[in-house]
Amino acid sequence: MIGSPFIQREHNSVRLTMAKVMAALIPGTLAHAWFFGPGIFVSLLVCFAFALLFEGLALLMRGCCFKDFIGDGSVLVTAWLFALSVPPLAPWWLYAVGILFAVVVAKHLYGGLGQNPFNPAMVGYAVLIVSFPNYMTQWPGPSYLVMHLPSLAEAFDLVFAGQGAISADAYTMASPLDTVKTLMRAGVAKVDILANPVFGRFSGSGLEWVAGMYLVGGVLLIANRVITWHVPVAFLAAVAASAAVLHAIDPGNNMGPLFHLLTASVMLGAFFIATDPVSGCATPRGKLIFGALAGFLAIIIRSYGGYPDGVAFSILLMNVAAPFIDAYTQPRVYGHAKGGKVGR
Amino acid sequence: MSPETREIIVNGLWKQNPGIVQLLGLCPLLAISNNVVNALSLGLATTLVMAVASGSVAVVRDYIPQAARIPLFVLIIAALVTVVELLMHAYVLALYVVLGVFLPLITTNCIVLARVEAFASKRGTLHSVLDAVMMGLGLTLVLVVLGGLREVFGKGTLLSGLDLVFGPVAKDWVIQVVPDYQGLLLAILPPGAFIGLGLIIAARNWLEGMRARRARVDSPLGQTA
Amino acid sequence: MIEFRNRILVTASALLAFAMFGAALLSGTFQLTRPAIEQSERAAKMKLIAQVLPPDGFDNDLIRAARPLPADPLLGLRHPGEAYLAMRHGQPVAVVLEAAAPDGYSGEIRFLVGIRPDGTVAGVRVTSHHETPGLGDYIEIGKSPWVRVFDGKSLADPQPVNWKVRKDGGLFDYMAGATITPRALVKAVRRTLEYFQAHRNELLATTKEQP
Amino acid sequence: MLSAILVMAAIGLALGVILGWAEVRFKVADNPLVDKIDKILPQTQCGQCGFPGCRPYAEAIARHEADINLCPPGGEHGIRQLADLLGVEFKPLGEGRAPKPKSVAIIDENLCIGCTLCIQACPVDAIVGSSKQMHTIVADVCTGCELCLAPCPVDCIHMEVIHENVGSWKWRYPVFPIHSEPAGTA
Amino acid sequence: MTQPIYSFPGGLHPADHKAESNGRPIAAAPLVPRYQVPLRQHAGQPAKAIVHAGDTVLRGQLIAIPDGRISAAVHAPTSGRVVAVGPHPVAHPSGLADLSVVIEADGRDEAVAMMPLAWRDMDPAELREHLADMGLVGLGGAVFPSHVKLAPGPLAIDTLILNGAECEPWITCDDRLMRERAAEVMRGAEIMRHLLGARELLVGIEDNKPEAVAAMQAACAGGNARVVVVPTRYPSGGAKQLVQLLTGLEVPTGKLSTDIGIQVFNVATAYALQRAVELGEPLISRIVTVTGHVARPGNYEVRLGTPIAELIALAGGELPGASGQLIGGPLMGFDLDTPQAPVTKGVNCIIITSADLFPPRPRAMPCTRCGLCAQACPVRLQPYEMYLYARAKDLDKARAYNLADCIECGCCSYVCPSHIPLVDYYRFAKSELAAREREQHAAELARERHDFHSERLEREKREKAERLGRKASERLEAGAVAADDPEAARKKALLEAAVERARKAKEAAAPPANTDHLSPAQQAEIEAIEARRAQAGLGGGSAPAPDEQPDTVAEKT
Repeated sequence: MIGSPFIQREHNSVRLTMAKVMAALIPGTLAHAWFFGPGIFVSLLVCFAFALLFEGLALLMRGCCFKDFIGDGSVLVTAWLFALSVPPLAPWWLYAVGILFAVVVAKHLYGGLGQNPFNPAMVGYAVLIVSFPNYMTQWPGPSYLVMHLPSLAEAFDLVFAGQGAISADAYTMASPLDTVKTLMRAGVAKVDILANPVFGRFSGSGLEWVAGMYLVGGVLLIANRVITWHVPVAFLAAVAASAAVLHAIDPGNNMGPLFHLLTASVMLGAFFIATDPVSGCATPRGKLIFGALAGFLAIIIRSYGGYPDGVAFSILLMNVAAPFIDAYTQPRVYGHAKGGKVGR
Repeated sequence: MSPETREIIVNGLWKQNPGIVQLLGLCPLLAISNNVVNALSLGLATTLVMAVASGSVAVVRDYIPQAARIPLFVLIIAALVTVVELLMHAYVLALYVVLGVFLPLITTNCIVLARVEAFASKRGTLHSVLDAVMMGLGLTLVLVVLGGLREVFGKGTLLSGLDLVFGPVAKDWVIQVVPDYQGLLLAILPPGAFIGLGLIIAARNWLEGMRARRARVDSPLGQTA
Repeated sequence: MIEFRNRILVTASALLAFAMFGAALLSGTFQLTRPAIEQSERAAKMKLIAQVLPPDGFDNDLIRAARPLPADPLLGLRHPGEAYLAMRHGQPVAVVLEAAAPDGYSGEIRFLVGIRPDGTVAGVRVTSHHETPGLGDYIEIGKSPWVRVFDGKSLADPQPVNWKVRKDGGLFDYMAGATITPRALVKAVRRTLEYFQAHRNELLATTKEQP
Repeated sequence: MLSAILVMAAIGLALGVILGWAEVRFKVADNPLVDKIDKILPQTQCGQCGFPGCRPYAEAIARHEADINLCPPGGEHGIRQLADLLGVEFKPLGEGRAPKPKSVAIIDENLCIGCTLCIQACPVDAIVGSSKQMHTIVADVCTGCELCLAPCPVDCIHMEVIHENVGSWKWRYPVFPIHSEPAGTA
Repeated sequence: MTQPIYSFPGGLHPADHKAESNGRPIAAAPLVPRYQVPLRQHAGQPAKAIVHAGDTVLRGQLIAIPDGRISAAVHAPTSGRVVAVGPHPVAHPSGLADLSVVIEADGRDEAVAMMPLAWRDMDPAELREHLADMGLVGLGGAVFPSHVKLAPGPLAIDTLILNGAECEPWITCDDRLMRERAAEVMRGAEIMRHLLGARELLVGIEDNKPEAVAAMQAACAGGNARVVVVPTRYPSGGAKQLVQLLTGLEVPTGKLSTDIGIQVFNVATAYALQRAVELGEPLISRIVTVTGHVARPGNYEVRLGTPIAELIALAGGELPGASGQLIGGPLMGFDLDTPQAPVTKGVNCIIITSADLFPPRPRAMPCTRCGLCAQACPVRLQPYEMYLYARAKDLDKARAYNLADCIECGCCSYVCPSHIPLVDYYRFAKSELAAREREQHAAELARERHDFHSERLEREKREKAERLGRKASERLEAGAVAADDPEAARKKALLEAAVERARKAKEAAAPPANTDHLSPAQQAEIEAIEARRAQAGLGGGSAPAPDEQPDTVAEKT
């Protein structure tokens, strides 16, 4: 028997929330396609297909509510975020391995929807960058900088038939973060590095627009009350502050805050990944701490770590700490003392 | 086989498996399981130390004063480990280099001390040796499975590095499981050890759970739970 | 009080006895295995050095022929290393130098270079590095044969301007991904050759071995 | 070689003296664990565990002589608490022990002959009455241990299960009504 | 009129559905032939019936007296004959029957003599004495006995708050009451102020009831009470939330509002108090909203004990497609098991449900910790954490997340996108914890009694031993003076006495049975009998079949 309340908020479901998140991802995805070619649609499609396949298989194996869960949309959000995090035009099996780890290992082995301690998309990304770093660093360059950006049909070929048809050199470029990391290690002066055409006005050429579109989508999410402002604001503020401090200490070897803020992964992380309620913090103060530490770690890993980007690792690291932070940031409950006004 | 003997064997290999049930000795388990050969070598070295340590403790157990129990056990184990280390250094140098610090670390492997303390110091010599060997083999089993998994997924081979034990002849014994394999590097790297061990533990729990469920359905009280 | 003293005595003597027995056991094993350990250590080192030597072989005791190598910046060494001179029929066939590339992606890459008297490389083997797995670790011979690109190269072939990775306009191939690692190694091998050129005579001097 | 043995011997001797002294000096005597265990037990004093009362059972558990799953009135929750306290694995109630519904003893007042045997048997003095007088059970204090049933010569005592009423009713663990799915997806 | 300057966190704005029932004036319900008056209509101990089947009663006659301090009297709703005192269906979430007095109305509706009180001239203590037997309880839903709340606590009451917020959707009984009988309500409130000695009197009303606000403001005009209009937001009508809204203060956890000098009463309680004091009429009726999927939704003044089915009929009956009834509002009420249950003091609203008005809750999905529940919680709890532990039956953990502070308002369940019935888990955990506490208490009691019992046995044994020992030594002193060593002799005597005692105890423990000390012949005969019995299928003699029981008993005695 189920008791009161006997009414529920209308138009309110997990599926709807997921749909809103996906809607907010559209601007960023379109911007990505505009600058880096339609390859992103192919990888997105491939990721969706594998995600639904693995989700379905996992649900069937677990023997629980296949019909209820297959349509909840959570796996599509995971697949979408994953597809935006990995280079498009990589071989299909790369996406399969990433999605396998994201959906089966990171999500269903821990109990499925709502039970995963780590953000599944980021687990998939981390597995790939650690296992196949060479594929994961081959990003297509902006259309106006590379020789030939594959069309939709060529993208299909690349993903499914391998790289025979068109040479990777024709469309790939070192990503801005990669360039920064490699050249700075090699001792090239910062001015010379920034002369590289992959840099735009503030950050990566083209990528700064994608980042901006993620920002637009994220603001829409906040306006729609799908997420609260705490995590993104804390995350971005911490990224800016940490980058500013490092830049102030050693301007020759560190990029400024604006460069870091306007990288696509920072914006995607701030609004779509660090805000994942399942694996993040839930108390208001906890969200602030979570976001701030994740942003700080992202910059630290970017600057001193072995891989060019650190957003995924920083968020995964903070995922581990989230329950702990939550436990220590419980809001003061009505009628409980401690700073609050209780009684006369 | 007496029921007691059988229980010791089952406990060591499955029920109380040190690697995936008691979760003891994880440090070498995780560090040295990146391929089958390393895993097997460390597992057997540990088993050897365990057998001799348990046996000798069981022999002298009546003469060990209560307060000096742990220091004495550690003394015996440390001495044995050092002997094994010296021997390996002398005769299988390549393996000795690969196993590195984890060889002397057998001394601090909890499972060795745990079996000495929990079993050998209270039971007869033969049973103690059997228990130690079974526990050691249980650990070796987990190590080999984990090493095999990591090697196959990480490199697509099995038994690579066999030449470290048997000399260059053994280079041809390496089994290429998947030809032209890309290599899931994660499996070879340290995180792969954790994920692999987790999966093995999960698999064991799943098996046990299935067995328990089947037992429950068979019992008259079935279906209620 | 008697009881008290007895307890202490029993504990202490048990520990004493076991400690003495253990120490004796270890000392004995140590004495027994020492020659075997020394021998296998030497064999292992020989095996590594032999990899960078010309295949036609040598007939002297390399380890005993080792001579100190200063921490020269050209070699990239932070501490003095060693050079091994291989000879056949009293003639030097190659010299093996320890060297390091200090500017790898994640720190120092140490390697051995075998150089023939004519200045060509007989072989390069990386002995230790910290490069990112999957990106920079193909310099290990166990992971990839890439490091063989140095075989037969010398300061004259290719020309010094071409002692670079392809990306920087040189002749050396590299594998997809980061270029820092091969770049560092190419540079370091070239410098080692320069060092050899500068110190050729002393390195190849077949001074009679000390009695 | 000799030096190695001597060094080890000296260390062994020194440590041995320290250990022996510490053993005598820091002996732990009392066992506060018994109280903690006793606090978890339901105090029905029914003896179903095979010990004459809750405290003796607690002492046996503390001495590792008795298992933690022998107390039916304590139920699963009790075993769980004991397992937590002692840091051991939870195990279901022992063989042949099943928790009974909570009940209270009732004396059939027409049959009672006033022999006082049940009064002596009751571990919590829940039965009032005196020789040759009819006895009554104070229901509020009765723990339902059934120890009074056996001694009664006329079998005038029976157990009555305490049923739930509006006052003692508990909200149930939520069970979802199945709207959409017919079967097979439980 | 100053606006409230305070607020509480969280809360909801559900569709209020007040218009359905607040358009019509309160209608008096006619008499029905049969009334069932439950003895438990209030918080605390049920009342004790003082009438029996066959008694005749008059309207307002006391039929059950309070049992203990936290309890309330029950009165006959009309004149008639008591036909039964026994379990009857009641409006309770459990659906269990409860002890009720069933009265068959005689239709004359004769009343007992009622005594109006000139309260302004009376001492509060004296007035309270009169009130104790009037059966007054809080009519907002908590049904806590009013005479307890009207007694002064350790702290002087500074502020008296009249709760007219009525924040739950659908319910309009307080709205109509304030519109139509504002003066009486305010007079009741004045009596309360008199009893409590409160300085300030505030009336909190939500701003979706402008007519009620106007009426109450008119009734307050000239007096020193103040109507405070609060924004419409559920659950502003929760006592603690209203206190927070009007004063900005929080009631400390585990304490009452009186601990901070504030007392809160529902407007309907004030009205009932006014009737009890100024008319001398005990609580025998109340205003009930009947609304939802029913022909004529509205408010009815109903005698307590009226079967709910009769009341629904009065409101024109259920419309086709009705699926059940809710008691109370949709957020905190409960599903009624049977409309045969009567209206009681706590029943403020009956909602006839239909699938359109109350669509079934969709299947629950797993919690995604989205945090909407925490944002909606008016007491700033973390509902998803409590749910997690309550669901896992880890009640101690759930308690550590302040489960006890949950007011079960239902906001979290309302907003949950996973449609998890969160409050059900809390209710389960809370009642389980309460039961556990009761058990713990019983165990403490049993331990004490057992310790005492053991000690008594010990003492008796010791005293007996001493007695025997004394006797032995007396004998010793009298008889064997010549013994060499009196100490040894005494010890020996004690020993003998102890052995004797043990022998006796053994005998006492194993009373001689008629099967002891038998001759071989007798033994053989018994065995033959046993064999015959076994053949007859009666089983071994040691386990007599039940029908043999009397025989065995006879043998023993």
